[in-house]
Amino acid sequence: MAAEDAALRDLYQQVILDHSRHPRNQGRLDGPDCHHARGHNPACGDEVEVWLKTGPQGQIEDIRFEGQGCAISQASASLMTLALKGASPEAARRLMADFHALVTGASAVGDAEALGNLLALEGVQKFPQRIKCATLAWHAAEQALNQGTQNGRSS
Amino acid sequence: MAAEDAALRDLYQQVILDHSRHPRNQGRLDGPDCHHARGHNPACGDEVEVWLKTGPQGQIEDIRFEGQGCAISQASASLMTLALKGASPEAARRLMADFHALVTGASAVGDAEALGNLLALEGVQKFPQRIKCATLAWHAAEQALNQGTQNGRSS
Amino acid sequence: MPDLSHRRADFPILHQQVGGHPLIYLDSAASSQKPRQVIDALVRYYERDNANVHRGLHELSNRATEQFEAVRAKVARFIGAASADEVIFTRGTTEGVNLVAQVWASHFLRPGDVIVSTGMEHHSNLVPWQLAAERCGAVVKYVPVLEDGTLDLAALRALLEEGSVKLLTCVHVSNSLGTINPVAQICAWARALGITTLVDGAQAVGHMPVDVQAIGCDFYVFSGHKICAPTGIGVLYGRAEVLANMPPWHGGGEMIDSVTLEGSTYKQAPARFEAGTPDIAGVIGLGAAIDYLEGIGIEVIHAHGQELIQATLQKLQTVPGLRVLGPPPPVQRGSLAAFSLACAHPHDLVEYANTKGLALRGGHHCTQPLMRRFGVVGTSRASFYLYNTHAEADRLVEVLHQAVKFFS
Amino acid sequence: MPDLSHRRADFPILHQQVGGHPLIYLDSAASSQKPRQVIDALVRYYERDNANVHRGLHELSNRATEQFEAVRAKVARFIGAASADEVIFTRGTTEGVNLVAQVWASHFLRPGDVIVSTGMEHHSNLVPWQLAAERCGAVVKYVPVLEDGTLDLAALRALLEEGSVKLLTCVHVSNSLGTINPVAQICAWARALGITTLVDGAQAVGHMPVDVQAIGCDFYVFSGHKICAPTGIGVLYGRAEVLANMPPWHGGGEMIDSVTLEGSTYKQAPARFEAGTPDIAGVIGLGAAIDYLEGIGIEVIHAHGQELIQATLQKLQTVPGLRVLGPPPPVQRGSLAAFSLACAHPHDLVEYANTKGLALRGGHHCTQPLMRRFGVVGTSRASFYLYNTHAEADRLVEVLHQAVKFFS
Ligand SMILES: Cc1ncc(COP(=O)(O)O)c(C=O)c1O
Ligand SMILES: Cc1ncc(COP(=O)(O)O)c(C=O)c1O
Repeated sequence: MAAEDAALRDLYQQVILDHSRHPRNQGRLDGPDCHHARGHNPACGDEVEVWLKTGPQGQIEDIRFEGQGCAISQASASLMTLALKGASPEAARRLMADFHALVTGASAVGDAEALGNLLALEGVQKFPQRIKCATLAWHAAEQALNQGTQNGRSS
Repeated sequence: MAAEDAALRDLYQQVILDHSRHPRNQGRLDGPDCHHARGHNPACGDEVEVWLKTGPQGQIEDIRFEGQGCAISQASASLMTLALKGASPEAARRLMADFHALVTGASAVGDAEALGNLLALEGVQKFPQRIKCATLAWHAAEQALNQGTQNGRSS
Repeated sequence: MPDLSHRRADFPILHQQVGGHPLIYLDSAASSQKPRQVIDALVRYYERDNANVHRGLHELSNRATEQFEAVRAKVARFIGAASADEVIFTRGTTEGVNLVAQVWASHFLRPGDVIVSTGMEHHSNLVPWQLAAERCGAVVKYVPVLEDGTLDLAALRALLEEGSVKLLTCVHVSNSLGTINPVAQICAWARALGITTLVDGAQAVGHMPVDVQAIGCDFYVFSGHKICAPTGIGVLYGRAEVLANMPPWHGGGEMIDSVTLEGSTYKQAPARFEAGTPDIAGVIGLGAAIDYLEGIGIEVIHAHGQELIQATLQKLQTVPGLRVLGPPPPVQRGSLAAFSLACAHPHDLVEYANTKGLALRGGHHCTQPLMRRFGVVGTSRASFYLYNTHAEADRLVEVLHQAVKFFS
Repeated sequence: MPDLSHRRADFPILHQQVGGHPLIYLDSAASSQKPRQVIDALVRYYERDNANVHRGLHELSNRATEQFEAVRAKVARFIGAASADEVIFTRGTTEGVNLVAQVWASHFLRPGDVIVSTGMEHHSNLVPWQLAAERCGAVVKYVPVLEDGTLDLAALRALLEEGSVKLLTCVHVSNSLGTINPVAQICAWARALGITTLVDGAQAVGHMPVDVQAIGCDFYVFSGHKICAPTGIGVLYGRAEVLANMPPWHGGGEMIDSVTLEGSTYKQAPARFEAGTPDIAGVIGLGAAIDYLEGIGIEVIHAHGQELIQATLQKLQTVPGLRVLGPPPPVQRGSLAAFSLACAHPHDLVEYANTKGLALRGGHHCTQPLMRRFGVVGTSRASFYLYNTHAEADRLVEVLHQAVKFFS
């Protein structure tokens, strides 16, 4: 395998191609305690919408997404829904911060284990232009969560 | 004398320095058959105004100018008044065309003798940026003459 | 077909490796590469002649001014303008459109007036008119794009004849479809109805012969950076009669006649619309670029581009799940093709191609409404210029086949 | 005094003869010369990295974008901005002023509002406000210039306190007088009254340390071509809070968030104000110029300019009939001197000097009202930069003596 294929395989790991082809938790949520936000990347026009239902303690009871985008953004959204489902607001915010650290390489990941399959997105670090793709759904989820817990932006 | 001084002496011949220091026919004209126009060089802000009194056959009975400017524009205006005084409209227009030919070098001068002392301004040819200075008063005179003879622009 | 492959030696940037492969630059519609001759002209200017223009009397300033104004005359000749005074230097197409959309529109548009535009405009020839319409209370109406990527000319005529239309704006060659619009015909219709016209020539100039008088438009805009010239320089052509009735745009040095604290008077075009120190070196570079292109011959460049794109369109048909936007072969089109691939998003495809040394562009190409019209979020685009070869086109098709395998 | 003479080797253009004499370039206030390092940066960019920015995913586009945005951060640091998002790239000072005079003024000025300007502004910071005032029904009032070339600060305060003042605009260093205005003090007065401020730093940046936060202005503008950078590039600094409330300017690529035929939404600053392909190479060159200047040290350049101009002012006193405008020595001033000579009009003097190899500028220097204030049609101006020497200043004085003989 040529060197560039190795780099490509790093970016497009099998789990990513799988999730981009068969995204999990697509769709919308409706009803009380359902929160919704939209992520938009003006550079390419891609859009992801996230719906999120919070429980009495603010935990994420259900989460869905819709939208179009590249393999990275679709896989990231799909894997995100799996990782966030059931998480408490605190755990969700920790995961969001860790995911950001993972794809930007800007800081150390706190709890790599919690990221699980999301670790497959580490390859994005070597493709800085793609960080926006990987984080598109996450920004929407964060906004929706903030609406759900009504405590402003987590950082 | 160094080469650049020769070029300078070509541009600033004694007659030019003389007329720039002591311009002839400065002042204004007033009354019927008096026509007035203004020349302006936006690059340097210099301005020359020309007054011209025409006789029954349209001949230039008197001509005066006012304004500020460089040695070239002042001398040119002063020498112009001397050359144009008494000229018929046709002779005046021929002189204007010849003067233009002289300083631009764009075409041949028809009647060099008629230009007389104005020939001292031939050096301007080698300083294209100064053509506007040399012709400033002439454009005003042409306009004023056109008003006097009311036959539009001569070319 | 004209063989221009020896010209590749003029472009230093092409001779490099990207990701271990020879660079294949297929993004000239976004910005072209620069030949040695243009780079040298910039260096020569800065090393020998650099000074501010118009305001000086010293040697360097005279030299700079002379070269600067000579390019204005050269541009006029290059695009068939009647006079150098009809050539206004801008930063590029976008600035040219905005100048007209601000100055002309503010002066001539009244509430209820109509601007006719098309569904295939670049954002740079779309958003300025939306902003102008908002300011003036005018309305923008759009000519639909047909399935084959051409304009609905019957609808265009009907729109023009509805009345109240003051301006028609239209792209000459679409940067997403490749469509070459019949701008001379369109401008003739508009002219007969007294409608002012602007043509966006960003993808036409330097690729095919352009004659603004033959087109019969009032305004024509293009960018230098797309035709081998430096970044930061472009041209707005304006017909003399139209420019003569336009108030000034920016205030500042160069454009004034006389200034007092109480008020000021202004020069005529082109100076009137060129306030401040211009991009002098950019203008010099534009002149060198025009010399370079004319040295090859615009007709030759055009023929080369036609051959290359038509051959490429044929080959692209072999790629499974690939759909090309725009007129089907053998209709003449700009030397570019935007396409979507069933199995891969443009971002992924461009990323993939990049690891093979290919520079493609992916996204909406600043034509979001057009993408929506064709039901895609974006496309990948390959665009050619004089330095591209058939071998490069073949390699593109090969890499697309590989990508299909990778992503399916 | 810092000896910078070894830096002359960096400027290829300086090593030539004009009219049989070594060129002495004394026109840097109009446009500076470019060091090898800046020219090389341009060549390197075009030979290795050239591509359109922001819209690409391929290697060249990524490189170009990265370098382009790195310069934005560099400029922010260079002028003490709080964030790179406060740096908007323009063609130059003139475009920066016009952007504010169009966008900010159209949005915030109401009939009867007052703009306070001064009697020593460059046309580029004067005419745009006259045009804006005309459009908005506002009034421009001018702070008088005192006989010593300084602003009448008492009159300025009084004007500010008259009420209805919405904007104050003021040059940092006058290009005709050399006067260094106390802009931090002036902006503090304005800020206390809720008045928005713009400072024209065309003659300040690159000559002396500039810190926009220390000055406390809302807008600050300058041109790259005056500080060793290429032509065609400049900067508008805008304080984040002020930019956040401004509507867009030009429409087009890069500045949009999303576009539909019905209407569009826009990005935040700086992208919001940078429609279309920017002068990418110009930005790269600006970055190289800042590196070059900081490599020497702005403090060092400032000290060198001060020494040179003060020494020159002393020597100019020996020339019969010569009158220098602006603050008398030893008051600090920009490293330039505009003067009139009783026996020779500026045109004649500049022409004369040119035959001796000296590049001076003659005329109104785009400050016609100021010329009128001092009762002159124009002046001749010598302006220095880091590459000028005491020997050159001496030669200037010598040539002036000769000119007096020639023209008297
Ligand atoms: C058709 C068309 N119009 C306008 C533009 C805008 O040109 P620029 O970004 O050089 O201003 C482009 C290129 O991006 C284009 O292809
Ligand atoms: C004080 C001042 N302001 C504005 C300008 C205009 O700058 P530019 O022509 O680069 O836009 C200049 C220089 O000409 C200047 O000296």
